Amino acid sequence: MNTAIAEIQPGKPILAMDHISLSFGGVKAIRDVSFDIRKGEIRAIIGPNGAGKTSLLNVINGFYHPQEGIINYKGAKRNDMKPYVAASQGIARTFQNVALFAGMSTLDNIMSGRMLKMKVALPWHIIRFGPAEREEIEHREFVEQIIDFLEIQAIRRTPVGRLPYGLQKRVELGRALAMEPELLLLDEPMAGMNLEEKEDMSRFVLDVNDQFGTTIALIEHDMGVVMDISDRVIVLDYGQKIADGTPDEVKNNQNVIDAYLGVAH
Amino acid sequence: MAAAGATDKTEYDTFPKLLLRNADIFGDRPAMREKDLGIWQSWTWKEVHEIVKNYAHGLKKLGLKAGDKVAIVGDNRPRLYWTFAAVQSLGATPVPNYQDSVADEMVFVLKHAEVTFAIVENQEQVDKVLSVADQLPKLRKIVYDDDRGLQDYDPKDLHSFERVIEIGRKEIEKNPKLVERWEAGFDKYNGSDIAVFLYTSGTTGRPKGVVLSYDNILISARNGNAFDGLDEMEEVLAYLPMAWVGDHIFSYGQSYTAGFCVSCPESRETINEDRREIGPTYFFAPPRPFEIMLTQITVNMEDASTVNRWLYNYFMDVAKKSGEKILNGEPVPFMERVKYWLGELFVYGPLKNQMGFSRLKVGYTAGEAIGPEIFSFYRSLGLNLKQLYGQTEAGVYVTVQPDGEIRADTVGKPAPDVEIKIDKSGEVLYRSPGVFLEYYKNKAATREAKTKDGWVHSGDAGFFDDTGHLHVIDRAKDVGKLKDGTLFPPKYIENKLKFFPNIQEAVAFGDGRDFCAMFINIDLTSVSNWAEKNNIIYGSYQELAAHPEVYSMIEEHVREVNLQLAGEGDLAGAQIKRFLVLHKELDPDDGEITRTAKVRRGFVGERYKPLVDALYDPKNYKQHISTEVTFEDGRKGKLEADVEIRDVQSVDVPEAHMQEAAE
Amino acid sequence: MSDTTLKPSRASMSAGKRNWLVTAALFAAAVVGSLVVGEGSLVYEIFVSPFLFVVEAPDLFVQVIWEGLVAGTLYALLGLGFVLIFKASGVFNFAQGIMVVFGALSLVGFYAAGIPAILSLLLSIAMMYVLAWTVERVVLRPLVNQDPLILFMATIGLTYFLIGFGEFIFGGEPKTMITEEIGLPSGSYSFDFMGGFVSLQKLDIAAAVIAAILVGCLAVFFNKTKVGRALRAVADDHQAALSVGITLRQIWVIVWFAAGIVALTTGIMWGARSDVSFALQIVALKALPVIILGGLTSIPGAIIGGLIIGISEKLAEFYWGPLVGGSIESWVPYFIALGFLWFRPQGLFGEKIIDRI
Amino acid sequence: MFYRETGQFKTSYRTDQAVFPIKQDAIGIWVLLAILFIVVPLTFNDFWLNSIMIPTLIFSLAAIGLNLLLGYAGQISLGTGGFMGVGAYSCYKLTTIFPDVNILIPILLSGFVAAAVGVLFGIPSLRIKGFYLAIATLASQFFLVWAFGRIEWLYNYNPSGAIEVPTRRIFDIAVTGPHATSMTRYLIILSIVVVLTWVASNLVRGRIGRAWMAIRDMDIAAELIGIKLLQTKLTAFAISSYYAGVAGALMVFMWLGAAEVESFDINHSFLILFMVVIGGSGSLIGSFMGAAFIWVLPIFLRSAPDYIGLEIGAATVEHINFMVVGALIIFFLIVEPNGIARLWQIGKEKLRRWPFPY
Repeated sequence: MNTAIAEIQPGKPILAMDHISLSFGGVKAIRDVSFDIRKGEIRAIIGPNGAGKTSLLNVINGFYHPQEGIINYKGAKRNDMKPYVAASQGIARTFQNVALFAGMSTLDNIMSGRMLKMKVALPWHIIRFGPAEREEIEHREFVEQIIDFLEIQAIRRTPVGRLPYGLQKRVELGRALAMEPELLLLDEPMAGMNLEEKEDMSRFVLDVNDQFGTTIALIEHDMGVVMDISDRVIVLDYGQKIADGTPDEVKNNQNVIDAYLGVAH
Repeated sequence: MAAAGATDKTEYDTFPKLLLRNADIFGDRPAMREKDLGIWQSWTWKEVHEIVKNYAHGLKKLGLKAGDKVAIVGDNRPRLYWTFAAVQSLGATPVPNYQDSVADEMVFVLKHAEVTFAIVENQEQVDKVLSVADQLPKLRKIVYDDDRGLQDYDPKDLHSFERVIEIGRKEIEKNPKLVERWEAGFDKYNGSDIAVFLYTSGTTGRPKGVVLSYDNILISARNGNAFDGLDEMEEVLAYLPMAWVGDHIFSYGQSYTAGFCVSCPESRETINEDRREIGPTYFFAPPRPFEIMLTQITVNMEDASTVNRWLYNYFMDVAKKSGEKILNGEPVPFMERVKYWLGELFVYGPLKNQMGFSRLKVGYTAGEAIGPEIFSFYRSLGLNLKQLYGQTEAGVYVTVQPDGEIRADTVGKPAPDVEIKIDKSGEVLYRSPGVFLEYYKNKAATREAKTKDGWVHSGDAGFFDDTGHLHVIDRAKDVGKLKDGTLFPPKYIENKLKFFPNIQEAVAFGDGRDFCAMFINIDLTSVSNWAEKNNIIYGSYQELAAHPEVYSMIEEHVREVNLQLAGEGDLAGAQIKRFLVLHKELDPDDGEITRTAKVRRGFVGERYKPLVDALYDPKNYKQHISTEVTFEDGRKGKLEADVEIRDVQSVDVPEAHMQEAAE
Repeated sequence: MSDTTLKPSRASMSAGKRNWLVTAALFAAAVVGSLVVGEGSLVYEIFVSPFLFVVEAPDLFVQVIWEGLVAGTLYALLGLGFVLIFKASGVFNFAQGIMVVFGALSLVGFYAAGIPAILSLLLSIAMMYVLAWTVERVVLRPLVNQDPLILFMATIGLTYFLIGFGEFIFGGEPKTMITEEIGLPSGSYSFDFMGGFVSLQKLDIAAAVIAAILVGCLAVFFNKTKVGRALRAVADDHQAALSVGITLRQIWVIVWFAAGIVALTTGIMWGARSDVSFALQIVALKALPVIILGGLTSIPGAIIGGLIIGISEKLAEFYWGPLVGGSIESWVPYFIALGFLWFRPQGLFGEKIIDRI
Repeated sequence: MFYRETGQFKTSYRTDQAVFPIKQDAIGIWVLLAILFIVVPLTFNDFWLNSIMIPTLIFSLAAIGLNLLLGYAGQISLGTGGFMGVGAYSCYKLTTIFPDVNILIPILLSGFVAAAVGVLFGIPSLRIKGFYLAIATLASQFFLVWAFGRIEWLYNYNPSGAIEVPTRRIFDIAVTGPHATSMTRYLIILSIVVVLTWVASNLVRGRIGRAWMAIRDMDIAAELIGIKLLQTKLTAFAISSYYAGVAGALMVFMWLGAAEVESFDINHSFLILFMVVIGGSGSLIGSFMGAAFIWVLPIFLRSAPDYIGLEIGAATVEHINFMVVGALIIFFLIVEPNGIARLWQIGKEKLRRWPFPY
């Protein structure tokens, strides 16, 4: 189904949200939000708690379906895109509170990110030899590149359940990268990290962006980090967009300052 | 195959020639391995030859000419080892640098050696070199191994290894003749030509560029192979700094002469795991790693199950009793052998397995004196660990311990082809095929160190005992005298202290003073462990170091050393009267110790002058000190502390003798 | 809000609607079809004749409904036991069935040992308390915070143990419930009804009444008393429970005791209708479809579920069973439950299942 | 302690991903196979083969089946007994329809019928989770048992309502029915079990296994990395039921020789469930250990009184047996909720780290 979609040129919008509204029963989580994400940029989504940031990501990767508005992804209308489709269309995702497969090793977790790329059919897996094994190895090589990239060789075989939080976040990023996403959604990738870990993670995010040219949309609370690494920032408050622009523009925007008054960060 | 080393001396007298030979006779045997992407990527001699060929042509195309100097900076990576061969194949000279030296340390070497190319491991090193590029007018090109994070760099004079290889391949495709010409070029050089510059980290002053010829290295290497019967079947883990002569001989020289495979670890964190996987048959390390391993074993065994602890203690006693004897082939009662065999099954075998030494044929320790009990611990496990005494200027080997004549307190007998004499001042002089040509661009120093007839001043004081074994006491110039004229070998005394697991470093003062006094650095691992057991609470290294309990423990050690000294005739007068425990670890980043962990005594004395004075001020028992420290990320900061000073009453000689009698 | 997320109900509901339509359409089609196809055909047998039969013999229909109602009450009681425990301790108590048997057996046992009926009754209640206490001490406490599956397995283990234990003490052979002795009525009312007649066992009426009373008491207990509210609280928030000043352990003992009493009652009723044997323990599995139908955590759910299952299974058995050789009671309830679950995966009254990311 | 892993380094992913990457393990498994294939048949008597080895193997197979579903894909099922039944009955029908086909073929084919039924009853798993699903699977259990009893065609209208296994020969050696020696049957079962276990390990080590574990550990995340939930779950149900089916067929044809409805009732489902949980869910070795434990324990208990010369009535022994098994299960769940396999693994790690603590 990827074939149906036009290749987007860098700088052109890969995703456009047009007057999106989402509500659960009565609660309005997102109100008439419009913005776009350009191919190759790092786009930050910030805002006080409960501003609807996570809901927005959930809309983008098809976990929710907005009641109103149009989502245009890679030049096609994708309002009722199911998560599975979103994944196969190159949208990968990490989660605010890590959503790894606790029972599996670091290696297996990242391997599972290759799921969509693995095509060999069941019968071959029954007798592993041949295609199944070849495919396995081919993808193992790719995954090892990621492990190398994220510098987590030492924990390759460790069940992720036993890893400290910071490393789990890294593994989760690894799993997302394994999907070779065109659009990477990061939900508070640095939440609960110490300074050093944050620096590492920012480095990885930047490296991902300029080494693989991956488009990145991230939610982050640490303003310092956001201002440092993102190209454009959109600010949400109570489900509404109150500002959108370069870090500097946003920083000096009155609405933003008001919204953040009293919000501890 | 061990012969492969000795026989063809004349024929294959340079590395490029050896590479051809190996590709020919060991063609499909592994030459190099590296744990990368989760598995041990391997290259046969054929493949290495192929790569080096393209690599060399690539470098040539980029403008590398005979006589050029090429800096090599990075952890042990196959591609950096191949750089040696490639560079040498073009008649240029490789100049390896210590990978973790900071930019301004490095710049001296690069400038002094007038390097035109720098082949480095990764972004970190590239940045270092670029940061000082303006001081290096001759530097033309930088080649890097790992392209991580280097995409946005200006590519003009910056090339990835792959690209160089690619260029080389294209060149050869365009004109296959080049290869013949390249190989023909090898014959322009022979054993007497310059092979490499190795800069000595130098305990004092600026590093000196030791110029070694092919013969220096290859003959030493061959002698080494023959001496320990090494052949192409050996497994070796390359993890010591490439700039250090030891690694150059063991991982490069001996590998090329004997034809064995060298393996590079995946990362610094995984070295232990990697050593376990490879299971080296030939291993070399300064005492420190052995000390660390032993400490880890002790720590581990402390929280092991009662059964295992019992087994461990029981069988380690057995090993103490007969382990070394068995290894030295001395007669041992049958029952002892049985016990030892059981021990091998339950303890020694597993321990060796944990350390990755199950397959070890021979291991060496050098560079520093090793603690006797550490040394015999490994020996008693059945590991053929030996000491050797060597120097960069000697192409390593000066003395080695032959099998069956291993003792902790000597450095062994003169190595093959090495002559040794001791001059009246007690300094050790040697002469051998391994002896270096000169110090690069430093005639004066060369003249100082090397006599016209080829004898080299080792700068170490030592003596031969009646078994013909050499004892090295100390740096000759360091051996001083106390005011009252008693002989004062600081290093000798320091080492005696450092043999205690709780003491990491010790610095002795006393030359030209009334008595001997000590700075002491505690060993964090074992002391913190000791603290835990004696439930001593502490917040930081500084707190722990200053803790009275710790002081008392250290004082005990010092007293024991005094006891030993009292037993050693002249040295009895050099007993330690006062000591203090330093509030910070001596750190190469602060220039207090060298990269190879040798104390810069003079520098330390200067840096901590207030403390030294305090030591010799009998009324002073607490001295304030503030020192500037460099953090890992290069930032600087101040460290304040009040350091306690303690007296130790010395042992008078008769008592010592009684003690000995009692033992 | 930002970390817990409800799948937008819209999607599932619409799916639900669609399913309904399909079913309805099928049904209509079938009826039409049957009229076309006419007598004797399978379609006819399934979709027409049973309904005709209902019209022909309404009295039988009422009788069947009543039977279903009674069975339903017992199922409801069984279900109640499960729900009580699941709600308060998250344990899926497979042992509820054997507790029923155990209760009944001990009652009969005590009486057989020459203890007056009423005293025996009290003793058996005490017995249930001992059981509850022991279970908490020996099984639940060591397994606290374990995976639900583990706890479930533990209760199966408990079942095995109680079976062995019960047989060891009381012997394996069936016993008769001491119906009169504990003052349960016998005989039956029967009255004419639209040309036929319907007969209602007094015992069954009593059963229904007692069940009703029991449920009433529980309702009062849960809504009016402090402990009861704590029990309700503990289901969703342990802290809340503790704030009322009861420890989890006490709560567990209480719910298991309550479940024990329910089990005892069930045992008596059931024993009175057939007799007291370990076979009951298998019959008790019937409670499972009841509670998933009602929703594992809802008491009203258990009751209504019980009645639905009871009536529908009897109807199915009576009107459609013969078509396929009868005794379809054994599985029909599960399929009915499945049918409901398909549209409400959390059961009729269960709390909505929340997907967290 | 006897592990010497020094020098065992991997130069290819193939060797790195082997089932037994550690040399000692690989050797161990071959030794074990040698014992099972050679030593056991030569030394064990009929009682041991018939009442211990054969049933243990068969139940292990069923346990592996359930383990794939429960331990790997995280879908609870209480219907294993029923699926074993499907295997047995379909095998029975197949042999009646094709009397001359090599008996092994219908045995292996019957698994597919079970798989089909499994998929059918697996469909609810799309919408129903946890205990709700567990109970939903009971629907299959009860319906199937009912069907076995009511649909006479299934047991060839045999008045007794039971299915009896005809004698079938391979190369003139009786492999089923009264004339088949226990050794022949043991060897055949063992071979089948070994092969299917190998297959299972292949599955769980690859893409399929990871997909299963992904939905087990966190199904939403699984969906978001592009795993199709329904497809994956149904695959799990199908394969799991295949194993159960074959196990059922083997049980009737190679062990019991005849079977009635009761052989597949809910108690069997629970028995297998025990084997999985006690053995260790999510572990193939565990399935064997669990099966052995749950099956051998009662046998041991029954014979225990005689050993110590106690005179106890058969019935009483049975009751005590029940109590002990029940108690032991609880005890086990308390000491090691992750099952024997976990203990095994810990022990192994201890040996690897020896003499250091693990």
